[in-house]
Amino acid sequence: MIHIENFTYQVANFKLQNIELEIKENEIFAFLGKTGSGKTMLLEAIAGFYRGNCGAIYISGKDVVDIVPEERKIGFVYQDFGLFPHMTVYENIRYGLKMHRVEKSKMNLRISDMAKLLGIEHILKHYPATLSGGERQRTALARALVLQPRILLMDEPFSALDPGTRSQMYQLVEQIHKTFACTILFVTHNLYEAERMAQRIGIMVNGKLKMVCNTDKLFQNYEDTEILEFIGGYLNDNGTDVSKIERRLNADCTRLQPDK
Amino acid sequence: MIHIENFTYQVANFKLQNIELEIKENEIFAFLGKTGSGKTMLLEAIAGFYRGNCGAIYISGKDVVDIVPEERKIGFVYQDFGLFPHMTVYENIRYGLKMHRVEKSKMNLRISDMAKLLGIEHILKHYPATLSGGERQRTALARALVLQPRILLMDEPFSALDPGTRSQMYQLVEQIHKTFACTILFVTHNLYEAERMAQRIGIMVNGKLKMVCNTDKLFQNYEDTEILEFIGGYLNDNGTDVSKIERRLNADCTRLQPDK
Amino acid sequence: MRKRYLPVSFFEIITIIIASMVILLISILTITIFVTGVPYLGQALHSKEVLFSIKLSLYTASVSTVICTILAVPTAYALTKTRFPLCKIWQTLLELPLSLPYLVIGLGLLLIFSSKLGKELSRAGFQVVFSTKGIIVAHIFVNLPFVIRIVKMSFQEVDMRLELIARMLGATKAKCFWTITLPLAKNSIIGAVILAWSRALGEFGATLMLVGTTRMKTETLPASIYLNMATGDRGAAMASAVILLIISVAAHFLFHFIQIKPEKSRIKVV
Amino acid sequence: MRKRYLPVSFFEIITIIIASMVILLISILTITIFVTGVPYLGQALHSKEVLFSIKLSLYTASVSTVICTILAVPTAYALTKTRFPLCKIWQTLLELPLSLPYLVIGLGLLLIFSSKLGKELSRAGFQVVFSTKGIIVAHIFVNLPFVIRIVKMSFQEVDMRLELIARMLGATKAKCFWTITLPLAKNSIIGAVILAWSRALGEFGATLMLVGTTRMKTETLPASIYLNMATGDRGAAMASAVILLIISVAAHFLFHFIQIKPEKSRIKVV
Amino acid sequence: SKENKQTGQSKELEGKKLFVYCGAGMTKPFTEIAESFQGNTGAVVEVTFGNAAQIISQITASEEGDLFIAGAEGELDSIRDDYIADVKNLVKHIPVIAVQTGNPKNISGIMDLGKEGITVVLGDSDATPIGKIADKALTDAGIYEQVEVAARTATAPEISTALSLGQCDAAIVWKENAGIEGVEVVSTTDLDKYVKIVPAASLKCSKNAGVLEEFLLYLESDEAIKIWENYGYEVVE
Ligand SMILES: Nc1ncnc2c1ncn2[C@@H]1O[C@H](COP(=O)(O)OP(=O)(O)OP(=O)(O)O)[C@@H](O)[C@H]1O
Ligand SMILES: Nc1ncnc2c1ncn2[C@@H]1O[C@H](COP(=O)(O)OP(=O)(O)OP(=O)(O)O)[C@@H](O)[C@H]1O
Ligand code: MOO
Ligand SMILES: [Mg+2]
Ligand SMILES: [Mg+2]
Repeated sequence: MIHIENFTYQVANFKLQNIELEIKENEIFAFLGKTGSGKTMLLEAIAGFYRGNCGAIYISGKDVVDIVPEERKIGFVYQDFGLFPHMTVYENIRYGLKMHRVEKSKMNLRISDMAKLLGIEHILKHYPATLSGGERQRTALARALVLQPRILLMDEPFSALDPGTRSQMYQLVEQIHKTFACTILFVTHNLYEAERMAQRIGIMVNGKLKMVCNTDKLFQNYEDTEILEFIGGYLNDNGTDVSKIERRLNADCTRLQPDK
Repeated sequence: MIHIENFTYQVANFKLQNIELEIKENEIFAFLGKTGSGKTMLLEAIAGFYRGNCGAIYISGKDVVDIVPEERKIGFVYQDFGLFPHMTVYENIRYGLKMHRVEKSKMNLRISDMAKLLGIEHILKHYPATLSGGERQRTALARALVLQPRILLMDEPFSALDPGTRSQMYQLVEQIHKTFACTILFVTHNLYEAERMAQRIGIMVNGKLKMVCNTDKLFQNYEDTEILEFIGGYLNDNGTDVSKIERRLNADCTRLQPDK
Repeated sequence: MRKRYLPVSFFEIITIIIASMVILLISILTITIFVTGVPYLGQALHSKEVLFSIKLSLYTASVSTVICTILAVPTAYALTKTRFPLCKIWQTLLELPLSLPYLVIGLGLLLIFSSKLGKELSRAGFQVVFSTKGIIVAHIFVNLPFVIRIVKMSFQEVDMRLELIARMLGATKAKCFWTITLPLAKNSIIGAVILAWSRALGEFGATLMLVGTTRMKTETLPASIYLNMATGDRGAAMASAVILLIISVAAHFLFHFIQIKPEKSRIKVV
Repeated sequence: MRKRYLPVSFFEIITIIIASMVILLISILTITIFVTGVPYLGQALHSKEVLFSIKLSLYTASVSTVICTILAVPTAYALTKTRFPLCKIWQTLLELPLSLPYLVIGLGLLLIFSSKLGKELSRAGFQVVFSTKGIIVAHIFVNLPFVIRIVKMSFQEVDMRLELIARMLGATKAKCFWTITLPLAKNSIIGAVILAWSRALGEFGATLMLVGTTRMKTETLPASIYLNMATGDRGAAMASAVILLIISVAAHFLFHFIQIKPEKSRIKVV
Repeated sequence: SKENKQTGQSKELEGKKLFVYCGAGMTKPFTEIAESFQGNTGAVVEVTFGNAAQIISQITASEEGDLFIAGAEGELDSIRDDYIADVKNLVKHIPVIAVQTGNPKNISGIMDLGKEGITVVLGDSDATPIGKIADKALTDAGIYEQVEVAARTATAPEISTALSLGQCDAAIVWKENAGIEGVEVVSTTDLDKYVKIVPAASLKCSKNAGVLEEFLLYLESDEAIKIWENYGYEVVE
């Protein structure tokens, strides 16, 4: 489906270096990596925003930069949302549907369904400038998901959400993945999120895709000191697991079950 | 230090309702709450951006909206960073120092120290538009921290960072808190973060400050169903602790210690 | 909400003083014109000639503004958003007429439309010299460089990323233009259009040269003012000027309703 | 980087065609003026009178543009960023002169400066009528409404939140203006200044009325053009017009260096 | 007899057109003349008014039009050879010394213009005939050097506007320009020898010879002369 072939792209001091990756149809793939390691840039490159200095990125065999943007059929959830400031939440979500000439009644149905699933029905008439961080993020998600794209690229798509809302989003994305059979690539800083959603994980270090492995094999290969250091970040500064509290929470209150 | 007295503020359909809170000098306080529950708005209100429909917010005994902004001496890390687009990272950080007429040599020292601590020395000359999400967030942090404000308000200040960088930030903020004795209020979706940093935690639900308690007493009081539901979000959808992986990680590789 | 009385800063006071001064200055000008013109207004409004020139002015200014906008917007788009070659040079070229006296623009147009080509055009039915069409042509040449510049600048300010995002959502370049670029540049464009229309209403030098001032045929309001002044009829001239001012006020209120306010930010600056 | 040849869309082609047409139209105008004027250029540049009027035009246009900017920026600030009362009404009032023929503005000014007050001013040494100062005054009144409008619009576009953030970081209103509002509105303001300067260079109607055209005293380039046209010396007139065009080109290149490009976005639109 | 002639030819001129340039100062009389000719004959007379600079440029650039009614013979100089077929004298164009109403500075003749403290406004000596006349008159009077010229203007009406607003003490203007509020004419014969003639110049580019001929005849008719006289012009003997 997506085939990245020795892709290199340099801008200023930063360089995406010799990226090689093969994403299968219908796969879910997570990128992890330190801040500034080039995750967003790689995702943008896959969306065809950059023409590499060498190498190329193929989608279904075609170099992505040679497809005009409107025909790439890639859904993109931007890290900073990229909402249209002059349109309401409703109009933002409707935008892609309108561009694809979806029939009006069908369109409204899909929008209201999506808004319900994402819990943003009450703000459909608001403008992006008045939204809270999490509301913006969900609007950006809705705008991408409502089109049911073949390929979905999501850049830290749940970072502004509380854990409760977040786990609803996991279910939603999984459901969409199952129903519409799309390929999903996403960036996250949350290991749980990566393991929960993805089949494979890639770790970016300094513009290089240092390691790609199946989610369940993530902790079996530690030769590389850079990866070691990165994974080490998931421990707290005493070297103990950051999730102390969550563990205790789980022990203290097993009676706490979410509503459904 | 900060005294919120029956503060109510309504905008469109949303209402911050009868907020009562007393923050002691030098305290660290964390706000938790579902997305859209009014955390950002409350923080903004404390910074004096809104005059309440009734009630008021006092800082050292003075109604905050009656102090001109430049004299509030509040550091604010905005959820969407609010960097000045026409200034480089360096100039963004320098801005507050310049406004406070800090001596030039001292200024440069403080900026370079801060940049080193936040790991953004290599991008000091870049403009915000070219930064990665985490770099933006750290620039926003640096801009607020470099002034050593009396009161520091931070809105999800570490959300775009990987856990490694994040725990460095914890140490940094703690160090600043210790050295310069400031009062810190911050919003987070991360329970570990809240417990690690804060002495007290407040939970926002639908514009109301539903519960305020000491961090260690967070799991002892569950009468309220709304709080119950919110805390429940920290479990995954099978009702088990979201931190499964982190725990395994800890078990699997105790040899993984961060460098220092 | 309660009113607040934060101290007004020294800086603000200075700007307010300067603003008041400027307002006073310009008020004096308009008031002078009003005072001189109003006594003759009734008489002017009963004159068939004045009524004709009001209609002609409104018609030509509106038509020329529409044409000007229709030409300027695509031109600005081509210069800012497509791979048009030699952009810089064309941009400079387009702005050159801005510094020409309108008289010279009028003379230039007169020369062009009196050339062989112009005479061919005239024979083909597109008569410009000494005809109503000429007024529109003159207005267009006077306003075009100016509208192109403002529209170009507003297009440059539109965030390219939003346009790319729209493209990724399935918008063709054309759709992207209509739904993203244009709406985001809208306020500036409306501003430019109002300015162009106002300028066209008061334009005089170029028109006079290209079409002359034939009564009841090519006599716009400014032309009528000119003739009245030439015959020493200052009152009547100023009455026509007052009519221009009244039209202007009316147009302002009209445009005020069209111009949708920019989306409010969450925060009201203190 | 390799060049790419993505298909150019139909929409783009249309805009490019219209742009080419507009460029052609305006080129014809400037070329006509060039062709008519260039043969007389050498002669013009040797004439003491022409050299005088070049100097006078450059001087008055520059001074008036500076004053205009100094007045317009604070006025626009007061109208958009302070709690100035009755804003809407003042804004309309300030824009009224836009639709007045320059001739009327000139006459209005002549009336004002011939009033008791004006004569007092004149006695106090501030002589406007028939003097070089009058040229500057005329330019200011012609350009002020127009510059205020553009600057006002650019201030309105500046994100209030950034201003508030600057205030929270310790900036007074004044500092905030200099470091945030002004730099962010800079490009529009520079644009307005260029336009005003160009307009001042070519302005004629108001000046004519207020200061006359006394040779070697109040003879600006446009006035010189007019006088030459009256004596049937079209060549000499057009030579002066060519000089205006050359000054304009030079100024464009100069401004081009001042105008710093907007910060690049990460993404280059495909 | 003339009337007969006109009614006789009215059918012939119906639908024919004449295009006339006329100095803006003569707008009122000439509009009336054109209208009455139109009423009499049915020919459409389009008159475009303007100042000298504009009209001369229009004639030379467009090479269109039939007739040019100029403020003075002098205005024809620059186009006489190339564009003018024939010139016919119409009425006198009378220069006068004008002062502020009430004549506060007691100016009684041209010699007073040279006095200390008297400021005058004149037309441009090249671009306007009235300016040329003023220069000549002042030179002839031997006071050209003494006269304090506050300003020169590019068009005739500007001069009397400046005078009426008290921006100078005296001016040399056309008589028809002096009829505005705040201005009065000094009764003196000093400028009599500078009286000019308003010429009607037929243009070589005219394509309406027939109508033009009729119109030139009409300009000499009693009816036309009456109109001129109503506006203060004097007929050439
Ligand atoms: N146009 C540019 N000019 C200069 N530097 C750039 C540009 N674009 C990207 N960079 C740099 O490239 C690096 C990688 O950026 P990228 O946004 O891909 O990081 P990231 O992995 O997404 O980080 P984060 O987790 O913080 O979002 C950053 O250091 C950024 O500053
Ligand atoms: N000006 C406004 N107009 C309309 N609604 C507003 C406005 N300002 C805030 N709101 C609404 O108020 C609610 C609270 O917003 P706030 O930003 O405080 O949420 P939050 O708790 O910070 O959420 P998040 O965690 O998503 O950032 C949101 O639903 C938002 O849409
Ligand atoms: O041609 Mo005139 O009569 O000097 O205005
Ligand atoms: Mg990123
Ligand atoms: Mg928030």
